[in-house]
Amino acid sequence: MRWFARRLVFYVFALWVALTINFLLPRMMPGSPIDGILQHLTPAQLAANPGIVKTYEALVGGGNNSIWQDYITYLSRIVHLDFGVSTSHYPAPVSQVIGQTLPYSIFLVGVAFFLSFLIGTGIGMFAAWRRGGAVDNILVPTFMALSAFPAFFTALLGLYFLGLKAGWFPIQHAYDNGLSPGFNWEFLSSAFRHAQLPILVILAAYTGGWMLNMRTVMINTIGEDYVTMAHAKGLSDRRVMTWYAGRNAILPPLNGFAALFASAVGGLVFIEYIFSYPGAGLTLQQAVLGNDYALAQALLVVLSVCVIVANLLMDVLNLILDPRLRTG
Amino acid sequence: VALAAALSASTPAATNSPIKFAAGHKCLVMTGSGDPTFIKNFNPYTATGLPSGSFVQGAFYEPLIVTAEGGLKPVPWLARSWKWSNGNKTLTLNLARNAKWSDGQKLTSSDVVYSFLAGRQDKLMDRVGLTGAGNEINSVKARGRYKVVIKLKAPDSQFIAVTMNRQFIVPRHIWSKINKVATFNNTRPVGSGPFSVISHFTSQDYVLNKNAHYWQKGMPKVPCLEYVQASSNDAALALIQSGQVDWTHNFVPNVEKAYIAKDKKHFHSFYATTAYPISLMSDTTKYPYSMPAFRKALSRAIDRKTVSKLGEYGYAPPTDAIGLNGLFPNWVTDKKVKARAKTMSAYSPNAAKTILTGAGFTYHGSRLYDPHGDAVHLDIHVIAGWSDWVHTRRSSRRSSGRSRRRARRTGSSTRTCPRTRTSPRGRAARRPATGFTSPTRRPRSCSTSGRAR
Amino acid sequence: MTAAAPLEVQSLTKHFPIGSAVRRAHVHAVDDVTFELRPGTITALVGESGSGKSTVARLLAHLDEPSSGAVLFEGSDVSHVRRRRDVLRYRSQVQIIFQDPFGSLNPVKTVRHHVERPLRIHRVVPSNQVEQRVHELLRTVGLVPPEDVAAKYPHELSGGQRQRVSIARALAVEPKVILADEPISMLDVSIRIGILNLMARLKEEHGIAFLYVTHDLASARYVADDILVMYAGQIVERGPIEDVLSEPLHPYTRLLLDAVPDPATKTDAQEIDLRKGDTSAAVDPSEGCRFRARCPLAIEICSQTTPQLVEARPRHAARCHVTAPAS
Amino acid sequence: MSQLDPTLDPALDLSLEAPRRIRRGFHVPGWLALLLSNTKSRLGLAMVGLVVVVAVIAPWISVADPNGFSLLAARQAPSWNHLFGTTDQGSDIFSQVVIGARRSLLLGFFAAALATSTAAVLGITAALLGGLVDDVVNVLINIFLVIPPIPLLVVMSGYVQDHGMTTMIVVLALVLWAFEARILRAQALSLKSRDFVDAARASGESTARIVFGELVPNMISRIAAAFVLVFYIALLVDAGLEFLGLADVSKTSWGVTLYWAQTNSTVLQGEWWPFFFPGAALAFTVLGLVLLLAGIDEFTNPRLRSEHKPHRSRLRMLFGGRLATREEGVS
Amino acid sequence: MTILVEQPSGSRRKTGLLELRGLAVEYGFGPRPARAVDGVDLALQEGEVLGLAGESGCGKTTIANAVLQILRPPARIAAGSILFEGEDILGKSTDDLRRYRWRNVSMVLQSAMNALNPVMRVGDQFVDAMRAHEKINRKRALARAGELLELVGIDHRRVSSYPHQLSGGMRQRVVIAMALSLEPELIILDEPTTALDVVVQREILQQVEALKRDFGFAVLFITHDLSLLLEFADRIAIMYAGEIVETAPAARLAENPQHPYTQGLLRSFPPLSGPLTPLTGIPGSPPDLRDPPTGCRFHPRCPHCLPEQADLYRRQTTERPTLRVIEQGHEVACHLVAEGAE
Ligand SMILES: Nc1ncnc2c1ncn2[C@@H]1O[C@H](COP(=O)(O)OP(=O)(O)OP(=O)(O)O)[C@@H](O)[C@H]1O
Ligand SMILES: Nc1ncnc2c1ncn2[C@@H]1O[C@H](COP(=O)(O)OP(=O)(O)OP(=O)(O)O)[C@@H](O)[C@H]1O
Ligand SMILES: [Mg+2]
Ligand SMILES: [Mg+2]
Repeated sequence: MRWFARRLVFYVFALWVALTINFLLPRMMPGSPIDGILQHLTPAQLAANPGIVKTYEALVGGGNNSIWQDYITYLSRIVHLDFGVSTSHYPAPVSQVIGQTLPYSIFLVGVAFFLSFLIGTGIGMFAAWRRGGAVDNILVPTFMALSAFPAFFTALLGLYFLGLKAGWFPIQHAYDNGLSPGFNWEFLSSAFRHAQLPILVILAAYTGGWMLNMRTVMINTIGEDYVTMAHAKGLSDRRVMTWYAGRNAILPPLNGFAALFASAVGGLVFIEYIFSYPGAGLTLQQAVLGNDYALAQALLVVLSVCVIVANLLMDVLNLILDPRLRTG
Repeated sequence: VALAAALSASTPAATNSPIKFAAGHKCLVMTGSGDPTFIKNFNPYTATGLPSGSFVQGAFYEPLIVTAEGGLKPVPWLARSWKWSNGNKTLTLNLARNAKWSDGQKLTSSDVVYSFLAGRQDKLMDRVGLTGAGNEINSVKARGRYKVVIKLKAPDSQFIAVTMNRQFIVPRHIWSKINKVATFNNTRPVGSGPFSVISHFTSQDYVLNKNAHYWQKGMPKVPCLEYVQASSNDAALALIQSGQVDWTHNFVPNVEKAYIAKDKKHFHSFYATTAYPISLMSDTTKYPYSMPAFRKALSRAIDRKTVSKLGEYGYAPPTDAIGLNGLFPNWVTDKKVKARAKTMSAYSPNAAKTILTGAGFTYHGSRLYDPHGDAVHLDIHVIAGWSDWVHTRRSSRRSSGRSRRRARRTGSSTRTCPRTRTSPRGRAARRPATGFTSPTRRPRSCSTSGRAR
Repeated sequence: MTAAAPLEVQSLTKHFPIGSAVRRAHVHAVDDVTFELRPGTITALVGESGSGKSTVARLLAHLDEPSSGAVLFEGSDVSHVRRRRDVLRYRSQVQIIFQDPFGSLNPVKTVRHHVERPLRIHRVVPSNQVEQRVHELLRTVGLVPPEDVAAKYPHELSGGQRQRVSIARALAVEPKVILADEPISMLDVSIRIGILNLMARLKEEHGIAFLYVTHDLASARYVADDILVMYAGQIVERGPIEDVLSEPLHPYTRLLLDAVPDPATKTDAQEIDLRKGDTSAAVDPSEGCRFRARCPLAIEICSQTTPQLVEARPRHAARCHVTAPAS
Repeated sequence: MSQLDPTLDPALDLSLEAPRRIRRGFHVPGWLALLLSNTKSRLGLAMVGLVVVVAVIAPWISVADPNGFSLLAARQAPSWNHLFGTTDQGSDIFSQVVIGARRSLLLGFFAAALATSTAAVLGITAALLGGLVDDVVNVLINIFLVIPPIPLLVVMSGYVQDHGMTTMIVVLALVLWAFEARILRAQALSLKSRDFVDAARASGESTARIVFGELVPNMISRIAAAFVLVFYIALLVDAGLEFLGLADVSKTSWGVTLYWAQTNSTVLQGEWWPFFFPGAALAFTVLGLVLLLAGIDEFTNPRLRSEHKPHRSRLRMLFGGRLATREEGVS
Repeated sequence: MTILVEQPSGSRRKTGLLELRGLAVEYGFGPRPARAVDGVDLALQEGEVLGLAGESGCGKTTIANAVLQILRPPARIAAGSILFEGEDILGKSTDDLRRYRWRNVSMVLQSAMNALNPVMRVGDQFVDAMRAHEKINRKRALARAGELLELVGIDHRRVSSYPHQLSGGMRQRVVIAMALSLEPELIILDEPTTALDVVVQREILQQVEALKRDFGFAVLFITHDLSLLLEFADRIAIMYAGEIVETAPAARLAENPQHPYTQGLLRSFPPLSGPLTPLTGIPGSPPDLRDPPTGCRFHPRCPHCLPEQADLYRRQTTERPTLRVIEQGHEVACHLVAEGAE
């Protein structure tokens, strides 16, 4: 448990650093983004939101306050989830825009990443178990090649061939027009249908990573004495593969989760953009192109938080899977 | 405006008749391009983008008189007739007597007066410059239930075409009770327009149903409007290609092949050549743009034909140097001026060279140096995602061939100088002209508008 | 040969913190250890795993810093010297050989590199003679022909050869003291004797003082003159090796001796009483004998006061209330 | 976008870094010989080599101006005149792709070089010094791993006005160094516990010499792996940013060609070539690098090697019989 | 895995519990595989403790793995047969093999410290082994695991511990208990104590002896510590470079070693008591098994292989010596000995 407590402390610290980086980022860059932001608002709009300039100044700098004052304001505003007003969604506050888009991204990346993890580790495990077998010789190179494809290229190919030419999948939006989000079958099935193609692309892009990871570790694990011992005990192959080799081999890839998940969150920007999927990634891209700095920065914070939370979940999973962490 | 290199303008709109897809579409389905996901806000005063931008303003709130772009005749709307008097300083408007708000109340002159003077209640509601320094309105008064009299401080030829076009009428009984307009989201709008009920709203589409109380008989002809979010031109094209969307007003590259060819019978497009031309605006206070010779040379160095073909897929013809003949074909009457406008827009690198060297510019090899001896750079900033614009920049890039130029993506805001923003149509107004700016400083004088896509 | 010990260790102590900042505990890896290494003598340091043998060697090699106590090199305390020049001077006199012949040589460097680096660092010989000196050293440790061996990479050598390279490296600086941390425990049985013989020869020929860390009593008896027995960070017995092995004073030494398989004394009924090992004896130890939990002779006083090293016989001391009581 | 983040398991056996030899006395760095003896890395090397060659000879096989436009030649499908077809503007895509290879390779290379050297110095020194330095570096690394790099880059590129190559290299290296530092630090930590580091210390080597003279040579393959990793991540990320329009879209590069393809809705117009060729070129290069990495991985971890007998004869043909083999080396 | 079986010619001799005939195991493919085990004949009677000693890399573990049929590529059995109770296990089906493992022969791996699955409770690993072979419910299996642990001197409550919560010696004992769980006829102990302290080693060996007395299993005891074997084994086989060079009862081997290699090994262990004489060990190092010396594999290191004795030298360097019985139960493969016996 001490291990877990240490992780928690680290995450809080990491969050703080991420916030600070986020705070410093616009201040380190040349130019003054505050002008960019203010130019998006009419004088009337500005007049209508007297506090807004302060929020923006705390966010990106450019005011007359000292950097420390800004920093305090910035942190206290973020604690209250006040990221200012989105200029591209005026007059909606940034938090509302994020609240509206983030669930889709979480859904997309959650499902896709979970699947890619299952499939990737499954294939990796099996390929290592049967070195030189069909899975090892066909699926492994295939997924490896697929993951070498830039995600946006795979997405374009998917859009062109599977979406447009074959017409198998809807090619944009998160659900059919005319439906309202809610927990009903019609909406959920539609949402799933719209997510299919993006999910396939994420699968193509990320399964290979898990797979190679798992395969490598599994090959090492198979050489471990406890696996030899399990064989010697006369256990069935399946049992040895899953409970002796697999259970142990899955731990290192889980620990590499952070980097992979963070990069998958990044991949969302491309995939959502190409499939016009109204998630955080697309919103981020549009916010940056539209100089909606407040929104862009808030999204960066929120995505970092997502990665941290995902890491935390993985740590819990790790804790469940690895007794050494629990009692060590 | 010294230099108006007319490139091309406005929006080629794709339409397909509702017939074919009537089965699938109950509503007329429309889309724009580069819309961010929708946020439920139907407050016309805080509107910058959809859904409460000009499109929805029109659906719920109507002006008194509508003047279309391109110098066309004003069309009576809520005001069925009007009369200037007192040396064109007094405007008397007669309102439609059957107009009603969608909650069933009558639309009367008090609503109109309220709308004009609402800026006094909240600055945000000022559509006519009432609270600004240049206020030209003396008074707005109701005379009876259906007559409104507006007194101006001085005659203004653009008052109907521009100011009136901007002023929509809102129900007094609703808005006068709003404390803080800025934070009012108006989620159940009460308006006089043809559509009044938001029957469906999500971040990616919404549906507006007919106003049962609409005052114009038999209108609107479609039962409902559905507006679908499209995050880019590309997304919009995909939507219209597949027939999911009936109408859009964004740029479609190569529309013949990309759209019409898919269903020649039902898919159509038009390009409003009567709109304001795309033009290069220079900040004439900045050297070397302050030199007429330099601007002249620039104009001659641009191959407008090619720009039109490549940048705009030939939708919009090249214009002359004045650039108003699409918009106001009859404005220029002097034959000599016409001829000169033509020459000045004729592509001729040699002529450009001559002009430049005549004005003290020099060439070292293929590089151009200004009279001060500095190398000339042109920074051209374009808006990412506005594909036609970006193209235009690209294809014009090489035509004068001698100066090294760098192009940058910018957001819509920074380096653009919109000089033409009076169009009532959303798209044109949101589309700032590309400005040539000096390499060093960006013009502070010009304001900005619009957003990137 | 002078009897002055080049290296003297006085009350050397090393504590390692373990656990978190909240529940901090200390392993008393080395606790109040005093001994000296004399020229031309091999001193064996034996003890069970984790008793602190390597830590002693590392402290002496100036790889770790002691928590307290002193390492006197030719009379001056060197345990805390920091200046690079001083450290270098010390290193040129005291060298260490590690247990793992695979790990102690850099796999990407040739034998020549390993042997010539100390020569160059300490400028033992002018640089034009380095090559020649390398060959001499290799010959000294029995690696012939030196020209061939010098160009080889560690993976091209057998374990025994690698250990000889390590010794050659240690010898390069012409040290007065060599600390050998289990130099043969990872070697094949058939080549261990060769290394031991080499150590014995170097001791004779160069008058080097060896610290021979091992857990193999038989090999210790074979080469060493003196022996130190460690248990849980403390020296529990000390003396000339024949004396200690033939008449051990401390019960732990006896236990060790009994446990070693010795074909010469094989008796079928040699069942010995083995109590459960108390592995945490060195973690924040309380007052009292650290061996008491396993000791067959333990009496009351053993859990009350820590016994001191007492010379019960000439030069033969033990830390036990029962067999070597303080007079 | 590191879709592939191969397990660089620090616990792997490193003793195999030992140099192989070619003939007597002539040493080839072990990793190069191994690189050539591994099927995957050989294929990868060949693929990357091809791209490099194309990039080098690009000016001679492309038209003068890859962005030149022509009304007559716009939107042409691939043909003998235009191998990869033309864009909406009539630019020759083949030329754009071959010229674009230059930018991609240069950028990837320098970003990787910068990131790798930062990571190597920080990671290895931290591991070796331990204590507070190590804690700080470690926390720093982990924090960089927690902030998703692409969103960070996207936001940064919103602020950065100058999207020149140098800026991009620095920015990419800044964001990506942690990937490598994590690997290298772990590696150095495991190496540090090896006795030879202590042995070097005991014989009086300075810290700097231990890092660069003893540790780094042992980590060459790891460093190479990390380098390759960042190389292709940088390629992908840079092309991605360009594709999103967050870069200088007047340059010639794969990402920019893709950007124009996307902006001009070529996909929807049924024109596959403007996005296919640059995308394929990118995928080809990345695949080559991935294979190279897999090869490096395989020879660093002997267990990963497939147990086929080496096709030595064919190799001989390829490399003129000068390939080092183990047997020749051990005398 | 390809299994090449060379049927032993001749009539079936009466076999003991386990008999290896001409066993050869190769590692790697291609033209020069390493023959880690080359033509090994070895027999083990019921209840016997057979020691197998030899330098590192001479093929001891490979033999053990071959007996249990848990060799993995690139290892393959190139020749020979392995008879267990007279039945060749090389021809067995996968299922039969599975049943044979652990029920008939169990094994304590060389690095038993790492032989336990780190993420499974100790008890569950017992249960796994038991349930793979017999119908027994989990509770009863756990109870039995507890009893077995008590047998090796570990608290039965430790069934719910994870391996990392046990010390090295405890883990070793857990594995030994596990090896006993199905009461097999033969237990292979592959260097069960190498990584342990002498005291712990002694403890474990005593326990094994006691258990052997109670259960009556046979032991194949593998080690490179000859002094240990002399004390512990009934009979000892000495291996060198993939071959058995000498087998003899323990006592006899200690007194009268015949093979120069055995003699050298015995000379490598300094005594703990008695007079100290300078020892020599064995000069040189073991050969590369991919390219073993011709003739007698030991000849490059053999003190009796001298070019001066030309005739003998020629035979030593070209002709492979075979195991010959020189006395009841004492076999040696050496040209010198053959010479002497004739
Ligand atoms: N760097 C360290 N941090 C914490 N504890 C340590 C460290 N080094 C050694 N110890 C502890 O100090 C004690 C003594 O260790 P040391 O390595 O000196 O034993 P040893 O007698 O050499 O054992 P072995 O025979 O296994 O080599 C052990 O309990 C060990 O766990
Ligand atoms: N997986 C493998 N691949 C190739 N060669 C191997 C493999 N495993 C073992 N060998 C070789 O087979 C030979 C015999 O190995 P084995 O493990 O049986 O030796 P051993 O006698 O048990 O040695 P040790 O005392 O070190 O355990 C060695 O030379 C070794 O190099
Ligand atoms: Mg030690
Ligand atoms: Mg073995």
